[in-house]
Amino acid sequence: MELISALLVQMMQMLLVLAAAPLLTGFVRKVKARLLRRRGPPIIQPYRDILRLLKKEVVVADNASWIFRVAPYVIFATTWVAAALVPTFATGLLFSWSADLIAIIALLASARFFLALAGMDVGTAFGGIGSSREVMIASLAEPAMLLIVFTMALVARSTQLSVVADLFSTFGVGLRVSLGMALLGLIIVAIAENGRIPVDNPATHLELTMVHEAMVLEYSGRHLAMIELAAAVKLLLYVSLIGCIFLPWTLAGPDSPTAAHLAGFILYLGKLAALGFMLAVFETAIAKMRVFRLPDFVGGALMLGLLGTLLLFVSRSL
Amino acid sequence: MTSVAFLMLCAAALLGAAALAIACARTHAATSMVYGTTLAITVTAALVSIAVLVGLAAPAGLVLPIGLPWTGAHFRIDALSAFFLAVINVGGAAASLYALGYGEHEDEPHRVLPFFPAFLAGMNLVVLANDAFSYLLSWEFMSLASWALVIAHHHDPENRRAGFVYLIMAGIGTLALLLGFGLLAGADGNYTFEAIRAGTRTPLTAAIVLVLVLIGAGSKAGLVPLHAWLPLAHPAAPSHVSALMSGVMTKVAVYGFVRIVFDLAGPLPWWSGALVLAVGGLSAVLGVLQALMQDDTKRLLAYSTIENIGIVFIGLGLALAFRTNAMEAAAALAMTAALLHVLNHSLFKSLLFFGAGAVLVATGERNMDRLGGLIHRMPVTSFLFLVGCTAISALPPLNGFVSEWLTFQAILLSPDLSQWALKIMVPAIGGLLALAAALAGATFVKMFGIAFLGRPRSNEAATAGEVDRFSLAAMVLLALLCLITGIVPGFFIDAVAPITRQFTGGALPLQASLPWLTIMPAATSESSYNGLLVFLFIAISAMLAVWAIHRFASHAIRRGPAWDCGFPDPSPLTQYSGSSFAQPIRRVFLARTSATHEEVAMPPPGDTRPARFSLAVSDPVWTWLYLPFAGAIEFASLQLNHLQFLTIRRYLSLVFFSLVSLLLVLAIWS
Amino acid sequence: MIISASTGVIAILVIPVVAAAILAALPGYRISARLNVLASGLTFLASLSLFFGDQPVRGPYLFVDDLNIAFIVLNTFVGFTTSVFSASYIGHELDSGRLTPVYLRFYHAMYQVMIGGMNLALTANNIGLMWVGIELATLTTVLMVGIYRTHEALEAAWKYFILGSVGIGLALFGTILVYMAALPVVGEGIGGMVWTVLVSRAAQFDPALINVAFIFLLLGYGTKVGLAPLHAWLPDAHAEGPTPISAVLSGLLLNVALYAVLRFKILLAANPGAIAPGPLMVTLGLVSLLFAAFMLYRRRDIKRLFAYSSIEHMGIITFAFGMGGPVANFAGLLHMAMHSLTKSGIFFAVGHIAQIKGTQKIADIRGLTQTHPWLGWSLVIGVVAIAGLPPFGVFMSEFLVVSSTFARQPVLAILLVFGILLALGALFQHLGGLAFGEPTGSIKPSDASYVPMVVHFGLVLIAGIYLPATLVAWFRNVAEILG
Amino acid sequence: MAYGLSFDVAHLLAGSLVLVSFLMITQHRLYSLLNAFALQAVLLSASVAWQAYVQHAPHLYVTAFIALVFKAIIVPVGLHRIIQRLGIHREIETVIGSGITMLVGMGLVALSMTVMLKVTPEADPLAREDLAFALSVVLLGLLMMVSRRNAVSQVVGFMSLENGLVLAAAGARGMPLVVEISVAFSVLIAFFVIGVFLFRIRERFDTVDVQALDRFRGERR
Repeated sequence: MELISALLVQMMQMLLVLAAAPLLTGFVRKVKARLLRRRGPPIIQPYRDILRLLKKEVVVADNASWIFRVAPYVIFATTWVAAALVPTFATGLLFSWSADLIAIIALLASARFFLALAGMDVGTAFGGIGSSREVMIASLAEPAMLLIVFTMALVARSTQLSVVADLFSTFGVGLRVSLGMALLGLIIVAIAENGRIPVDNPATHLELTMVHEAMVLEYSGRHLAMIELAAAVKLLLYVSLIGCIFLPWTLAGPDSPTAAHLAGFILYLGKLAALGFMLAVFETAIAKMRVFRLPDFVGGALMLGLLGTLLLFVSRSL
Repeated sequence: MTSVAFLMLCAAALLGAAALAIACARTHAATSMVYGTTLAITVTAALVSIAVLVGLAAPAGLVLPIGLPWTGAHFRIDALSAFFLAVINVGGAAASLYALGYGEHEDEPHRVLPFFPAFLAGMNLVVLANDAFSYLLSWEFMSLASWALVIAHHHDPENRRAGFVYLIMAGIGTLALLLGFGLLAGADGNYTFEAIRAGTRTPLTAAIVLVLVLIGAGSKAGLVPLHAWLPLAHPAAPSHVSALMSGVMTKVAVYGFVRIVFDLAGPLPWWSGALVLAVGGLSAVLGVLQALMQDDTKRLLAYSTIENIGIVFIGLGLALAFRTNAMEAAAALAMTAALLHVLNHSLFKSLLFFGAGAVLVATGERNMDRLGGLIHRMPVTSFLFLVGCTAISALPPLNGFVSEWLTFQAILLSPDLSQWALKIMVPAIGGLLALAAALAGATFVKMFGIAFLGRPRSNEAATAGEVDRFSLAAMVLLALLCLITGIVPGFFIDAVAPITRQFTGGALPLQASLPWLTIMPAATSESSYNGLLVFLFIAISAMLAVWAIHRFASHAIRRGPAWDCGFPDPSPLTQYSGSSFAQPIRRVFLARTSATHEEVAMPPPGDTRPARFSLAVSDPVWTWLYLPFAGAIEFASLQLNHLQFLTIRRYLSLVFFSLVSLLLVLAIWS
Repeated sequence: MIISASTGVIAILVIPVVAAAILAALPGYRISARLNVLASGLTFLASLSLFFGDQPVRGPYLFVDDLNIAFIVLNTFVGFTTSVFSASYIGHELDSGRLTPVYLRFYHAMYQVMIGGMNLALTANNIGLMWVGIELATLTTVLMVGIYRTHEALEAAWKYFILGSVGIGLALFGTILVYMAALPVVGEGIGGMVWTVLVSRAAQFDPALINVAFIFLLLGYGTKVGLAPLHAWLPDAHAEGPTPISAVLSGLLLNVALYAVLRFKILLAANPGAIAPGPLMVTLGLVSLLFAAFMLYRRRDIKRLFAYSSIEHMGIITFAFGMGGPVANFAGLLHMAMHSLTKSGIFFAVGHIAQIKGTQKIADIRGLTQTHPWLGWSLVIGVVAIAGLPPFGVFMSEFLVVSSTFARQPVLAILLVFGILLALGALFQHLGGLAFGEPTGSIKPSDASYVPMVVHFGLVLIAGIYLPATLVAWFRNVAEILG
Repeated sequence: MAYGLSFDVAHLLAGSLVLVSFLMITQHRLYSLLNAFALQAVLLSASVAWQAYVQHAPHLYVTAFIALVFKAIIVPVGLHRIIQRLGIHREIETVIGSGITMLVGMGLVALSMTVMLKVTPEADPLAREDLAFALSVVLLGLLMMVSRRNAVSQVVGFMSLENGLVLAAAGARGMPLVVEISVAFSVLIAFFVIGVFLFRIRERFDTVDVQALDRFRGERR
């Protein structure tokens, strides 16, 4: 019985992220449009896109290999699993201990690995551009992310997200400079990883500036749907990651009543909305960067992560 | 018969195989015969050593009346040597299996066959040796055999140069170790390890020994800045030997480091750990950066070896730091991470070198920019190579991730260290490690993407064919091992527990007892990772997605020309090349260093010549360390050389002056 | 034992003399070459009889103790193998017309005289006699170095002769000084020159006098050892003479001269008031090692190359004996034996190579392992062995020298290691071209016998892995004698 | 003083040998050099003969005789011949100025004195003085060899070096093998002279070109 309910919660979680992801994307788009005084597409537009794509047949380049066709599913699966391991509305999920924060980062890294490979598979110039830029950004974003993880893990003495969230939800941690830096860094990383402005513009196909779009240029039909969905899930993942680490108080504990779960669920949606709104505002307020200015931007996250880790010792010794 | 005696027999048998190879190197059946023999021997040796490791066979010692007189040759097998013997012999077995096919393509087999078994024997003996003399003898014998293999293709002057540099560095290493042992053994020459262990020495002495060993073992393992020979020598050898050198011989060096520093040297000052950490971190990042810049497949792999050795030494440095602070559990964790990475790297690096060798056989090319599209021509090799790339890029659920995860977990225990320098340093090293991991990912995206994906850039690549069964079998074996180590790491962690118990006083909690084969670094920490579940999750959800889509949505497929924003260019040269792929990272990380030199020859307007872009990537260590030194020696020899061309009268005056000066000394002294 | 030690001593002195006389008279090189081999072989057997000989010989002129047995056995053995090599070598020289039968007759006679001279120097209990023996050997080698009568050969011989005779003079003066020092203690007459007597009474000698004496002896005999800066004759003498003589020079004469130095070192060590001989020898040794190591890089003549490597190794050996102590002395002896075997073996190979290629220029010899696997790989093995890499004997001795020194004198050990490393680099730099790469020059197969070469390298290999216990015990006695 | 006279005479002779060595160093012309050397040989034989008389060692007379005949007569005459053959009789061939040579010579003598006089006086004084002189003669001979370019004068230098040796040997009372040694050295010197004959084309050591050899070996760079 216990196991069943736990399993149920886990399943709900997985389906939830899957369901909520396009919604978040749509929501952000909508808000951006509004801020630009456009009406913009309806919030559920992403669902429509994905469904339409699923219905279409796929056109695969002549010399595309099996990598090209397998990659979308791998990307989707890894991203999904990663997202499923981030506590959204409840901690201590059934399988949460099977992978910690480092593993989640690594899962996203493998998604990126295959995406980059897929970009190079057809052997077009644009695929190469996209992949090489993607790995460049990643080579800065990943270490930054790990250093941020250190900052939090050194406080929580664990890299297990549920544990971190539980600890942070009790005010025992208190306010720390380094955690602030971690938050800032995490936001930057999230922007970079999800290819949002100023790092990349998901809404453009202007060849020389695009990164993510350049890699998926050859994709169509259900493959493209998978990738779009994965992208949406990834955005959701980061948002809920920020949510569960820095606004953990609404999370339901492992053995809390169903009501708590329900409350957590509602509040979770609230969190998504708030953070999505902030993201939209940020994106409209800022301009796209040149590719080779990016290192300064993402490198900033790296610095913040390192600084946060080091300041941790200072603040501890106080 | 004791385990050690049996393993000595295996080594002797390998030497016998070498003699056999000399005898019949030029006959037709030689190749299959020799490699078959080595395969059989290494497999048995691997089984025995694994048996010792898991405790089925007892550790034992053996003294032979050879070697250094009045000391004799001591050999011993304990958990540590058993572990490394397993690594060596598994790698050796894989290499032999691979060479059963690969070796057939050898032009001058008589330059490879005799030395291959000798090389294996040398590595086995190093790990078995239990006194300084036998250790150094086997060590240098190993270097010598591998040197002969490096210059097996001696017609290429590059290979001869590589062999020369390699031998010099090997000599430096051996002599550094020799000095270290001299310090350990003391004036009255107690060269047996037991005697050295029994001897007492100050932490400073031990630290000097550590530095000497860092030079000695580090030069063999390829630690920065002693790595310069490695990217020259490893690719020069035949591929199965490259795999052994990169995957296994560097591990023998690691063994030497662990044996001397953790076992023999005695108590060390706390900063020794910091030293090792610094060297390790440096090697990890510089190694992978250089790797990313390479366009030669095998050289890229060699540089990535430097990176992985750096990771191993980060683990060892952590273990040292924790041990000097009497944190047994943490030290055990760090050491476990290092040892596990030793195993993993030996697996996937061999796999990758085999792949590179297969490509070499199929296309005769080592330069990526003349490859491409091989995934169509050699599907199996490409798949296995992809497995290797995923593993070495530390991506779950494969094995590379496990050891790096453990290393990170060890780093997270650093706040309990008592020295501030270490407290501050270790997370920074962690950052370097993360950077190295990310760059490794980039490196192998580049390697696989350029060499195997895309469109063929040369005729050879376009007409390549799949390689023989033996090569594939060897690669399949290693790929499977990579997967197994990745999804059930618990067993391997438990296997190395006796080693950590012996050298750090602690050990990880018994992993096999944890539910669902999870691994947990320390009883206290609540972090955990479960490779099996992650693997299953990914598999299931991918299946689910595929099933759902093919069930409910369309599964129609149409082949068409590449879209490429509407401007597809037929020429495969418009694809990204290796150097262009690396260009963004080059600009980010190396733009201000002297390591890279780009130049663009842009023709004037109206000129129809194409613009030419040329790029030179140099290893800074060469320009800043090696060349000046060589120059100094050159200069000195040039100056002294004038003494060869004096007249007899001048020589007489030399005699005269030495006589007078000696008499003067006498007049002044006594 | 059939023949006792004393008869053995007589034998190793008489056989060469008789053989020399016969060979001088004998026409036809085939027979004389065989006889040469035979005589050397007999001498070797006789020296073995010394090894097994029961009662030690202690005459006023001749005597035998463990120290010189070590040298005698080694010398006569290398002399024997070299004679075998030279038998297969000179035939070719005769065919190529570089030597005429007359000169060959002279050559063989001189060869025996030289062996006899060395044996005399080694068995002499009388320092005057020792001097005579060494000078005899030197002069004969001078003649043999000049035997080709080419411009260069004569130049080399002349150089060797001048420097050699100055060395002779200095050594003699030292000998006289020793006698003078002994005079007040031992009294007039022969007693003042008998080494055993001297060493027993050395404590009462006048320190100042034997100090001066040792300096003269060190320089005088050091010239023959080829220690820098007294080495000048050595490279040319090796390069210009017939290769068997190069082998003999490196393998034997240097050892004999070193033996003389050691004898007097013991004498000096026996006197408390005298200066310590160690530092002098260590300094000379290190200077020679480093100097030779640097010189190796710019050599373009293969025989000169290995001549300089002989200087280097003599430096190491002198260094080891200078350090003293049981381990270092043991290492020194071992190193000396290994160097003699290896270096003469290398010269055997080089001789055949030079004959096949018709040149001694390193630049003109390429890719030997491909055209002449036996010669090429033997050369590789020889260089590997001489560079001090395992599993060959030189490695063991260098292991002992370095490790024992580092515990006592770290700085010296580091200098030593540096020198060894330099030499290794230089040797392999040249080897890379010699043995590998695209072959150049004549590729005609060589009909020479590789037996001596193989035997030498085989022995060195065995010694590197396993030293018989008796040999070890015996070497340790000698190390004790050397103090 | 039991042997006061003998001591003084020996002393005188030995000292004059040193003086003649100085004389030789400063000679510029070969002929005068040869004459000086002949004088030294005569003095040597005299002192050896005196030692023979003092030590009652008849065999030393042989040495003295050899010195007289061989060194004082045969060799100088032979060298005269060579010089005439080569037509180098009026060449000045010192490497360094005679003044400096003198100074160096002084220094050498001083050195040998200081080294030898450390010997405890208990030792036989005659031997001590003799050795001091012999050592200085040896060193001066060596100095001559290194300070002259001409083969002939180098031979002469070597011979005066060897004179010093014989002086020392004769001074050592009851030393065996003295005669043999002097004979052996005479043979050496004969070699020398013959060598100079052989090399008459390149009569100078400085131009006795070892460079030729190096050029031949291609090691000249």
